[in-house]
Amino acid sequence: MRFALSDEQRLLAKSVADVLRKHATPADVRAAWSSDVGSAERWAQLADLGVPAMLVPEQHGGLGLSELDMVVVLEQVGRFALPEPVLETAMIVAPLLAASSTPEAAAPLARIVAGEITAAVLFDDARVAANLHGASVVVLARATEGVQWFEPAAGATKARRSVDGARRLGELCAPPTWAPMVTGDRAAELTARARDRAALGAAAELVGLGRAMLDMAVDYAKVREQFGKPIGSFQAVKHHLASAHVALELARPAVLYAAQRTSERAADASRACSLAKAVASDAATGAARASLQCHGAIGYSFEHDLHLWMKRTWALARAHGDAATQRARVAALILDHNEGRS
Amino acid sequence: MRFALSDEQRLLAKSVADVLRKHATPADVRAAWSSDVGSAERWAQLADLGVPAMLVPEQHGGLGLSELDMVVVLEQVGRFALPEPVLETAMIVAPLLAASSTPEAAAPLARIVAGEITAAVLFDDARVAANLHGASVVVLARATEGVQWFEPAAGATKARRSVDGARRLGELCAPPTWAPMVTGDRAAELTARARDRAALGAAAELVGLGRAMLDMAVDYAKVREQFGKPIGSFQAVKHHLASAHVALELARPAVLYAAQRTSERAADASRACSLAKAVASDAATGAARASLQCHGAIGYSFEHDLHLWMKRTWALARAHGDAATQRARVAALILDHNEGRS
Amino acid sequence: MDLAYTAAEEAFRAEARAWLEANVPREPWPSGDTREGFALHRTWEKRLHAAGFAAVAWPKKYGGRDASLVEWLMFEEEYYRAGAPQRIAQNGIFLLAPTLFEFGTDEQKDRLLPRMAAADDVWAQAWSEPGAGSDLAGIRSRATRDAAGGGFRLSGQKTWCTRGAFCDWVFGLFRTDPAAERHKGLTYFMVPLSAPGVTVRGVGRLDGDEGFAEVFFDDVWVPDADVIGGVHQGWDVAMATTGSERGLTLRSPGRFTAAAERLVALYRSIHGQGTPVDTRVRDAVARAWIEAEQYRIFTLQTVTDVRDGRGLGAASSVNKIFWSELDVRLHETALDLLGERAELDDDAEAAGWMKGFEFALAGPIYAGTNEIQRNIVAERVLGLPRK
Amino acid sequence: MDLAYTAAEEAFRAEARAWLEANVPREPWPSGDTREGFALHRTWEKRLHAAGFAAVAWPKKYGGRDASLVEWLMFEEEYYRAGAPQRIAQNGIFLLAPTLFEFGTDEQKDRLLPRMAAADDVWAQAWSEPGAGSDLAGIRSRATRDAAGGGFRLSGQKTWCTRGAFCDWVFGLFRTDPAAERHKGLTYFMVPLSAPGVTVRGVGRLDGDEGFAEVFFDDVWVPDADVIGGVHQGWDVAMATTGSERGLTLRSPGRFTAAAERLVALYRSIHGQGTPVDTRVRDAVARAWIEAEQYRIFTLQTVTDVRDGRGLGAASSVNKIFWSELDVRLHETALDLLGERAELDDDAEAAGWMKGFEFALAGPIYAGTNEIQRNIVAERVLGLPRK
Repeated sequence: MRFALSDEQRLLAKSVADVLRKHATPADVRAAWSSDVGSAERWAQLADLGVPAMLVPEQHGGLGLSELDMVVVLEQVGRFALPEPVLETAMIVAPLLAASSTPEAAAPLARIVAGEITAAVLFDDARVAANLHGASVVVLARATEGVQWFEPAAGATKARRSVDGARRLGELCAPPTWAPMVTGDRAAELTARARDRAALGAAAELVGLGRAMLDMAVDYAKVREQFGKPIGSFQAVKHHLASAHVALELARPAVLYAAQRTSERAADASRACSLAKAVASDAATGAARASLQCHGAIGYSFEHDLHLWMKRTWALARAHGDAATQRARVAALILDHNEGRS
Repeated sequence: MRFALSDEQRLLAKSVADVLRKHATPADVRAAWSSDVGSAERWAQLADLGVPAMLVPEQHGGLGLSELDMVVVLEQVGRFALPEPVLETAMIVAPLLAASSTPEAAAPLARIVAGEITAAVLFDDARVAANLHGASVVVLARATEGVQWFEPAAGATKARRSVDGARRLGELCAPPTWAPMVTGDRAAELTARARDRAALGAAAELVGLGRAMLDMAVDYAKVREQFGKPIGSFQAVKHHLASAHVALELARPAVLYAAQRTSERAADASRACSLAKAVASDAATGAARASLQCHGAIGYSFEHDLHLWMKRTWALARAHGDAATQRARVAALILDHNEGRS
Repeated sequence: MDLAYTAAEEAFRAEARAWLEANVPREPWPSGDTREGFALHRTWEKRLHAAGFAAVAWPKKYGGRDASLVEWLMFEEEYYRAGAPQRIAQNGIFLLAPTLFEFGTDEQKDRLLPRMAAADDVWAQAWSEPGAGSDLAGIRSRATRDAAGGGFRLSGQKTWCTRGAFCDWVFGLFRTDPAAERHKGLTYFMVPLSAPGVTVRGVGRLDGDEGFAEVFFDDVWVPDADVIGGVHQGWDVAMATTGSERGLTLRSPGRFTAAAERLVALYRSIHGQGTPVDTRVRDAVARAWIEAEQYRIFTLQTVTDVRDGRGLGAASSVNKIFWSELDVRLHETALDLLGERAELDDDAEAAGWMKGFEFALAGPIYAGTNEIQRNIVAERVLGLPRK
Repeated sequence: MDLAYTAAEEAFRAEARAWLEANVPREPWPSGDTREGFALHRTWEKRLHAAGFAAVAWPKKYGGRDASLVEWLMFEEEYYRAGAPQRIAQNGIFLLAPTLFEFGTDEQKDRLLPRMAAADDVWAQAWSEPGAGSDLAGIRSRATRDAAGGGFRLSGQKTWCTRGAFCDWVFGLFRTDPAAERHKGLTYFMVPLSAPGVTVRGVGRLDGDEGFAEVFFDDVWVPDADVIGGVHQGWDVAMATTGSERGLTLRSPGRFTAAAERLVALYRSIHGQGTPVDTRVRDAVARAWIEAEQYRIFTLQTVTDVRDGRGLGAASSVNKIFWSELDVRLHETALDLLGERAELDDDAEAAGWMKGFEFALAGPIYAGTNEIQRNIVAERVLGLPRK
């Protein structure tokens, strides 16, 4: 038993952070609020790091890395509030295409691996998803009906506006003719695993977002003075931030654990992913709240970076199953199916 | 519109408090933990004040007072953690017997009014209730089947032990032959109103209990020193106690409002009683928690009075519908029956 | 205890309800915290004024209708129930006006209140400064006696002035005695934003509106007539306004009871007949509704206390803590009901709740953070030691 | 990352499980915090010792079996899963022993640890005093050099010694330098309760047991051999023990995961097939279960950190805040499931949960209140200013 990231994983996190620190500054995130398309340069930089290819097996030209490696990257994506669709393209769609083992998947997969395109996914009867308007490949993953992917024609999708202006949502207005590439049990399995990865990836981003918001609040509380001393010396501020820290400290291992169990295809993997999303959603929204409260009116301002992180948090906390939905999944597994702890 | 107690009601509260301060000291409450029977003297003193007769109309020899007057008394009952069954006898059973308008009710009612006996009630299919073992008259109030009262024979009831040693619970082991004195719609109505009064009365006691526990904590926090100053000067302690105060300050008017609406037979009376019980239960358990935390290890000790109040609170918060049950009642009324605010 | 209203009060409610039904715009307006929305909302203020509803509790001669406190609560209840527009005049009518009634001269009241009621002048607060916050004691903006006499010269910077970029006047504190410590040596000024030397800069905020402003004062001349209360007495005057801001007047229960009813409607629209009973969601909705109702009931008691001449004092902190936190929970519950829809900024219903949530998040911060309010409750109500 | 256990570890778990299955009493015992229960629990400690399970992580020569940290966690998990009796030896084995391993002399370890493992000596803590609390700095009990040499004379009073009325020895701090301030000038002593001059008085407590004691020291002679660490060095020594109390060792996740499984069983027994789905209750149960599982996972990380030689330091406060608060919520959820039954002291299942709740309520208080733990997290982990 060894519960720690490897040296390679720490290095990976650092490499990603180094790139994002330079190319995904708060000003860049803010710029994404007034841009209809993603940054091609940033996506190319992520592709240089191999990010879109991480979960693609080597026989498909990918890097053959694990969900744990991916989660290490997504935590940094959250930390810098990166607007690019890493979760959708690299975490959800690329491994789904690879696992489909169909000839039709080869072409879009190769383009994703090459960093040429990004992807989006619609689960079951959803119509709205991140990166849907603008993605070159869209996957319709329906547990009971099958899995299909297609290149959306012009006009097939339209943009939707999120409270997080850097989050490019799209709606599918003209679905393609239904012609699934995968059906039956295999489709159910691919969909279930893709859903688990979606929840897990969002959880990892949320941990990164939460930590970044807490760091902002701590820095602010050290310098901002009231009643003649730094507000960070008041017990109320200390306790708000300490509570946020505790929640994040307990959420992060849950995310790493779920990633490892997922990569092992362990029996409790799906439950662990739901658990991770539930606790990461709560920890990150709690950190947002504590950070805003400690920032006071300044955090409420559009000119302060906090709101960029906070709105991403609000969106991701609800995307791919909010905390209550994920707890209901855990409840079904522990209360109804008599699954013990692994 | 005038939302305030009358001078008479303030005087009534004071009279009850004066008696209880003398005859229901913490030592007296503690003594009730090791006694199988209630204090006849204390009951006589309450009868001298007219407490058992308060909700009995004058034509039945009672005082013809209102539920609001009764709630004023019950708040003091809670404040002093009085072990006697004022709630069961004076708030629930006496007015139920009076309202039944049956000749069979006259005798037990007269004895209650005279302060000779105490009473207990079992709603619907309940078997365990406060004061059941030892009460001279027991009411079975069943909404769909009818209302019946009887004098339990020896052996018909047995004592049950509560976490609050001063709370004498009993179980009905040998129910009498079912022969309801009131049936049909009238029984449903009597039962519903008795249940509302039960919830309301418990809520009033809880507000008194909560205030007493908060007062203890405030007194302690002023004198107990740590790190060289009174613990009440630490912001964490201040905020715990301030939050408890806010909850109690908002719960008390809800109780008074429900009492007044009940006395007016207003359309929203039943909902107001549920609301009052929900918020008073939460406010009192919150005050218990805050008080214990601020007392530290000393509050954990049997030698400290706090535990007498805390355990009564835990019991009453769950009796007659806990906060969640009462909120579910409110939910049914506002979400399903389309009842607007009055 | 008497929960009934008089016939006159009920008649007043009926009149207000009828007028609002006939006049409240059917379609939602753009936020009054944007430039175009502000202009539109000023026309609404003028319609309210024409009907005598701009400031119902004020004396008739200033543009009110001498309504009682109960009638004022009724009006607020009807106003929010009707979904009527945001009150851009609120800083003046609900914050400055109570201060003027208590500390203003007759000349000031006669000159300022009628124009305020008519929305000829719309007022902004100028409390915060870059280095000051909830305690206001760190105020560094200065006012010095004008050498020529008859007025002061103001210099410094104020921040977070709500809708300050579109308003006509601001009110706030300036330091008149630089040697005095913290809360002493401050004076309460009113300043037209058109005065020479005033620069206003709009700042965007969390909910996307640009209704915050920074206001810079560069040697701005203000006559003695625009000081409220005495020179160096600004702290006491401001406390009255702050008390008012977090007390009864700014947050009438109607705002929350109306939101609770909208929450019930949202629940019904999502959990219609035939959907399985979701007790978790029902519990959250009931809790939010109950808290709004609790605040309504609590306010009946507060109104009685005020009418009996028992001032609120530190108890107004209890008020502020409760409504600000219930408002956050209420909106959170709505967003939870909406689920993934909650983030959709182009879904009018969802966006309305999200904006409301963002606005609610300011509640525990502004008008003295809830941390400070809890200190006040602990120290002044419960009697715990300050240090 | 490697979540698998070695074959040796799995074999150890199997052995522990088998032994516990064969030996754990079927019927619940009276609480070890009562006099008769304590005696019974001492026999259990002796059986554990005979089987080599009294202190699995200790060296064999002291009565342990050199188990690794992972094996220790496994043992705890199995122990609580089996519903095995309360460990009355825990103050010695989990609190004092780590201190002795770090600061004790070989003579002390050889003399005290084997008797501790065998439950020949059962130990109580003597930390609190009437005027001292979480910070221990207010300690006024004194120890003065015995004029005859070779020892000290102790005077003063200690309170809230868990099971102190039934134990054989206590350990705690006494002030050896009265002129030194607060945390300085304290020395760590071990004292047999049979020593002349010691008076022990039992005190009842919230959960009805009388397992608290006040201990009075009246000129009690203690030899130099019963000082741990140097004279006046007691604070540093005590910090190691306090860290241990709130750190990894005292609260292994097995305790909470076992309680969470019992909660699941309680839910199933109440909400059987055919009852309507109650999502509110299911959400609360899932939340409690999730928190226990989170703590289990978190501890895997902690164990790895410890094994890699990264001490916990202030991070152990994170640990303590989390487990103490999850324990309260978990038991609250069980009591909510029980509803009116929760108060029944003669309903074994209900009373068990209620006792567990009362015990859990002590969690946020003892071993340094959670208020102090949050200060530690804020100051030492997040780097916020002390003053």
